[in-house]
Amino acid sequence: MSESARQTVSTRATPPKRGTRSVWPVICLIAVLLILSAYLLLVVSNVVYLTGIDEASFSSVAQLLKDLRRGIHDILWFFTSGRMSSRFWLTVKTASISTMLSLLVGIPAGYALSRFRFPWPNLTRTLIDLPVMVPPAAVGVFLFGVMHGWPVKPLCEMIGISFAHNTNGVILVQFVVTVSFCARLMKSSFDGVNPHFEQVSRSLGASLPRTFWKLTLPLAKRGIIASTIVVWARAAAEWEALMLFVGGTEAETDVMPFAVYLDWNGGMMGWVASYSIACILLAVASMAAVRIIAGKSYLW
Amino acid sequence: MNSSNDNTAIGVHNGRATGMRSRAVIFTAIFYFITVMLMLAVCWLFLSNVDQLFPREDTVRTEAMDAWRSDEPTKEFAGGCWRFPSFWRSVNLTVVSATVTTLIAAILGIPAAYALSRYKIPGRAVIDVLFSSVIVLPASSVGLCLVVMFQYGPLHDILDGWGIHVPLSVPGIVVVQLVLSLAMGMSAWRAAFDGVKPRFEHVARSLGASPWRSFRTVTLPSARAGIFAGLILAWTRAAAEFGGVLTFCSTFEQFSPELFSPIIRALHLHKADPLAVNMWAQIEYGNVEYGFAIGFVLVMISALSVYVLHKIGGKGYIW
Amino acid sequence: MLRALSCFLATALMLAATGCGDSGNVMLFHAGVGQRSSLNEIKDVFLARHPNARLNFAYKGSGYFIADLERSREGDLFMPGEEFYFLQAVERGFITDYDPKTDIAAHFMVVIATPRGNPKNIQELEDFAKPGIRVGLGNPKACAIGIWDEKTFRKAGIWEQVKKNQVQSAKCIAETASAIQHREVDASLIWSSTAVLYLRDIEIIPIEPRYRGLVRLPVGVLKFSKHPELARQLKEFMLSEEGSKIFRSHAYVTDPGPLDEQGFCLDGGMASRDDCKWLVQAAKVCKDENIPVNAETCGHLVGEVRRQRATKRAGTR
Amino acid sequence: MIEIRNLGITLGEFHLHDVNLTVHDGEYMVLLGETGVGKTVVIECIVGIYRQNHGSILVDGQDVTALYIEERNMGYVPQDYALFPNLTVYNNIAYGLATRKMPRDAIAAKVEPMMDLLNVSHLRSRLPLNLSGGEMQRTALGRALVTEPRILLLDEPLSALDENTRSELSAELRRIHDAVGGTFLQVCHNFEEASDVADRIAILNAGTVVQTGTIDEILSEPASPFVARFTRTRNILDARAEACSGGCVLALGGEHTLDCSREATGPVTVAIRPEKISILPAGAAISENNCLSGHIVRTRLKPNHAEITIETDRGPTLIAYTPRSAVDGTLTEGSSVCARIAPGDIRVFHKDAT
Repeated sequence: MSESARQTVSTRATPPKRGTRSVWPVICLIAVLLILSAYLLLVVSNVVYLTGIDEASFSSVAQLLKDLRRGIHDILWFFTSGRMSSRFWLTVKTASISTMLSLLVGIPAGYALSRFRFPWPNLTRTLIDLPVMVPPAAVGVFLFGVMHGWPVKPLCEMIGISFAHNTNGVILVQFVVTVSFCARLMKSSFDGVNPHFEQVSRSLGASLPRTFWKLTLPLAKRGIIASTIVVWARAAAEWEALMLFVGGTEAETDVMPFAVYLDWNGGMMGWVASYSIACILLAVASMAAVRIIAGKSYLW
Repeated sequence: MNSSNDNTAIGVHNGRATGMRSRAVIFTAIFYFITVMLMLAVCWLFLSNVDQLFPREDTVRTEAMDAWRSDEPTKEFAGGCWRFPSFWRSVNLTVVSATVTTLIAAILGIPAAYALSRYKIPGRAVIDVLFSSVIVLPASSVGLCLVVMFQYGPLHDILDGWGIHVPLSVPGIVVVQLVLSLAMGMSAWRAAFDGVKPRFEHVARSLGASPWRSFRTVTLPSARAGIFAGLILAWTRAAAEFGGVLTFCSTFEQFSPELFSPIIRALHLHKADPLAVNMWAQIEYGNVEYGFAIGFVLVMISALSVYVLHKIGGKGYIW
Repeated sequence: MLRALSCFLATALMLAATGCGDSGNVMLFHAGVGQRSSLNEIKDVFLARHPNARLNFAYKGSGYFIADLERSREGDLFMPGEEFYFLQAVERGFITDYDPKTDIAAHFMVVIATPRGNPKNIQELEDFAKPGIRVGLGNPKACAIGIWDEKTFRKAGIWEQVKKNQVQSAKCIAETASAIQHREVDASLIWSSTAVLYLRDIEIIPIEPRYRGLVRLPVGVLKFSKHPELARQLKEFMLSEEGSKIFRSHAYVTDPGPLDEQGFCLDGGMASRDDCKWLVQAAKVCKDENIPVNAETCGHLVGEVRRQRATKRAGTR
Repeated sequence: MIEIRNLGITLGEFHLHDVNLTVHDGEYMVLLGETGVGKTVVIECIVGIYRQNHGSILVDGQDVTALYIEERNMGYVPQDYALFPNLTVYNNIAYGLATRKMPRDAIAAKVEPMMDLLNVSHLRSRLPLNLSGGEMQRTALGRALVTEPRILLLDEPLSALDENTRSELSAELRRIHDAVGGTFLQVCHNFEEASDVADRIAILNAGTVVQTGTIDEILSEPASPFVARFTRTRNILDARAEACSGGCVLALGGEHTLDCSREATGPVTVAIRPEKISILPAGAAISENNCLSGHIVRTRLKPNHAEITIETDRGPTLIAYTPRSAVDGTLTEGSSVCARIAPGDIRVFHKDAT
């Protein structure tokens, strides 16, 4: 054996030809470029549309400059108007409130899901993740059914709260759409904290609640903050369920993504494009913030 | 003396321990309670609407309105939706378009996710942020961007020259669905490839395998669960798409078949709305039971996909 | 960390609490999505006089209302985009005091709309039947324009041919109009009051008088109204001279002249002639920066044109 | 022959500079260094995972720097073996041949003897997930060897194993090397492990190769105090040297002096291997030269020898190894002894050398 092996080594198989360099890496990079350029085209065409520059603008340099100046003026006009800022603040307000409500439920639920045992784990997990995957439009329809059915409707009437066609309804929709998403993200954040820390803390005499407040929460801080931002961004992007459950009232329920749809229906494309750009900026900014705060994390 | 000391020590300890124990029990109980309430609320949201599937006794019916609904009566369970071709056309369109979307997303997204996971691409963090931001982008905004992209500027001129109208068409549905399902799929594929150590590929290549071969024979099988998870996520997102289709494709029931390409006619994709849009449309038409029935179909699709996702243990980045 | 979190949550609860207790004087107005801009102005004027009142809108496609009202039994006023849907509500007993003679707030006029520049050179109804024209139609099950599409083309005797050209089945008037705006279809029928929102981006062609539909827009107080007195005042305001003026400035027709029982013009379009003229004129002025905007060039639509001329992309309120 | 010339690479905080290394055909070379010194990076440069910033890697005189990993034909066994989890043992070993598009029976004809050689034939259809450490290692070896690579690069192949398996497997590695007659370059951080298998050893420190040679050369002539320490020279002492004929005299503190056959002057560092110290009864100091008198402070029995710590009178503490059989009543703790060191067994380094 050793002799034959020795011989095979000396008569080495020729190494693979140099021509076999694969195009695979090139394909991969092309795919990235393709998606990236499509995405940028998507966003840039929106901005260009808002400026109002079209083929006619390229007839002469003077015309182009004139249209550019006009476009910049228009963009400033849209973005500095009270209509924009009121929608923006409405979005910020409703998304913040619903995010906070989501946190109130999501943090304990996330911790419980991460640390406690539940019977029928597959069913439990599916239940928690279901509203994340169900189309928001269906959530809107189902919310319509729940809110107009027994016992919610008589109860609301008794307390004197209305959720139809007003800001409360917006907050409710955003809360319903984001709460399990929030619990999901919080579970991931708490999963990132090694339970050994908690065991050591409790062996040193700290009670479970104290361990949670003083150790687990600070350790999971980055994850929690990042999750909060994502939940906020998701709440601020909600509109399909709004459209099916709340309906649009000026300055009351038309948060920016919804205003995009409403103004779209009113033909006010200038506003549509402006809101849309604002929504994109909001989404990118929140994702960038998350990236800076938390690096990467798993959702599932 | 010694023994009394011991006793107090034990006594104090016991007292503290009981206090701590009760605190721990209360804490645990509260957290359990909140979680169980959340689950019950989810159950309530979906299950309490089962009664919407039954026609209501107190619903006032008028002849004029029922005349409009004549082809889709609502006097039976779930509006009798299963008897209507429009329902099955909807299912067909959703399944076919979501599958086509998922295929395109996979062809584009898997290599892209692999590149982002493995290669040093300048500005990778920025690209990551851009791609993940699609997940929190409102669909209305996406729909508008698509309309502007396809109806204005050079792209429109080129496509118009070829006689292609993307909005208001079946391919338009795929385009809309692609945006979000690509982002969702890539989040899972990124995670899948990040989970496979590059060392496997180095070894494979040191054995003479080309990058493609090492990807195909080593990385891809190892990342199988994640790839499937991404496909499921992408498919479910595509099937659930509503807002984008509404703004970009409007709806196109009742079209004359001559306007469609033979492929689309052969697959019976014309004359239908995607399920999510059809749900809304049926409620607009006043067929509430029918609409809720479609809603339940969508919920069941989602539940199934979430369940399978957990079953195969796929992971996905959210950011 | 703990403190910050509790502060955060406390603020949340406070904000949520303040957001909740305000169902005092809020009225809910179910209105067709096509009436949005005019009703917003009505709301502003009305609320200026009734500072304690508040008014929320639920804009939808007309077909949705019956389903919504059936399930929710909520709301104070009702104004769908067609009398047909209104009569549904009357028939179901949601509105008890409808008087077809007096309760019509305004009329929509059906007009032909084409993309800017009219690339397929649509001039009259018959052009819709030409092969190769991409026609957008409404879905009659969901919205009023769908009903009028069918009525109008049937009267013109070209319904079957037009159906062959259909590429869109819109669920509300706005879908039809924005398809025109973005050149997704070549021609559609839309309301005059919708067309006026798109002056910069579409061409408006009046329909010849015998096929020109004028759509009655009734308004009524719902029987389950929680603020019937206030709602009645708002309805009165909309029916008053002042209300009519606001509607007219949004290109509604307030004086339709004699109509047949289907809603088409009878007098050769004499009464709505001016409305047609100013609509076409306004579309022209809005696109041409060199023409001054005043009552001589745009008639009663001067406000609308001015708003749209402010920016290149329509920024009407 | 694999030659590495002036290889330099910077990876973040980490630098390698001027690494020179020559591996002759059929040689078993071990690259030795402390953890984190960059041994793995050298291996990965040779494999082609990293591209060096400067310098070159020559195979039979031909520069392979521009070649991709798959074109270099280097066998690579990473530390965790990286057995493809989706392939059976047989398919793992056959992988490299399959990529060369060899016919099925030709692959079998190569894989079967290789599996026999490595004693993994009975595992052929098992997946790597449930293999033991040794089985995984042999499979990984087989996978790399069956393609007849120019050189086999082993990255710490034994570090993840327990002590017993390790010594068995190093014998196994040596057996395989001798059986296939290939060229091996192994990386490890343990001198004993290296001495089990290596023909020659290269020692890497502070980003460069500090000494290359056979075990004997390195043991007897360490190039620096670092090498001496690294090769288990337990006695590293400070001293002053004064030149004299045939070498020097070292002053070790107290009244102790030692003759040394190497030339040096001034402050020096002295390295004495523990097994070179012979322990004599206390009185011997007078009759023998190069003797340091003192007493035993500790005696520890090790598997192969006894480690005896001697505190010399007002001088340095020495550690000496003697055969276990030599440990009797006289070598108990506290007893006075003499430590004798032959002049030729003392290595001296200048003070500033490291």
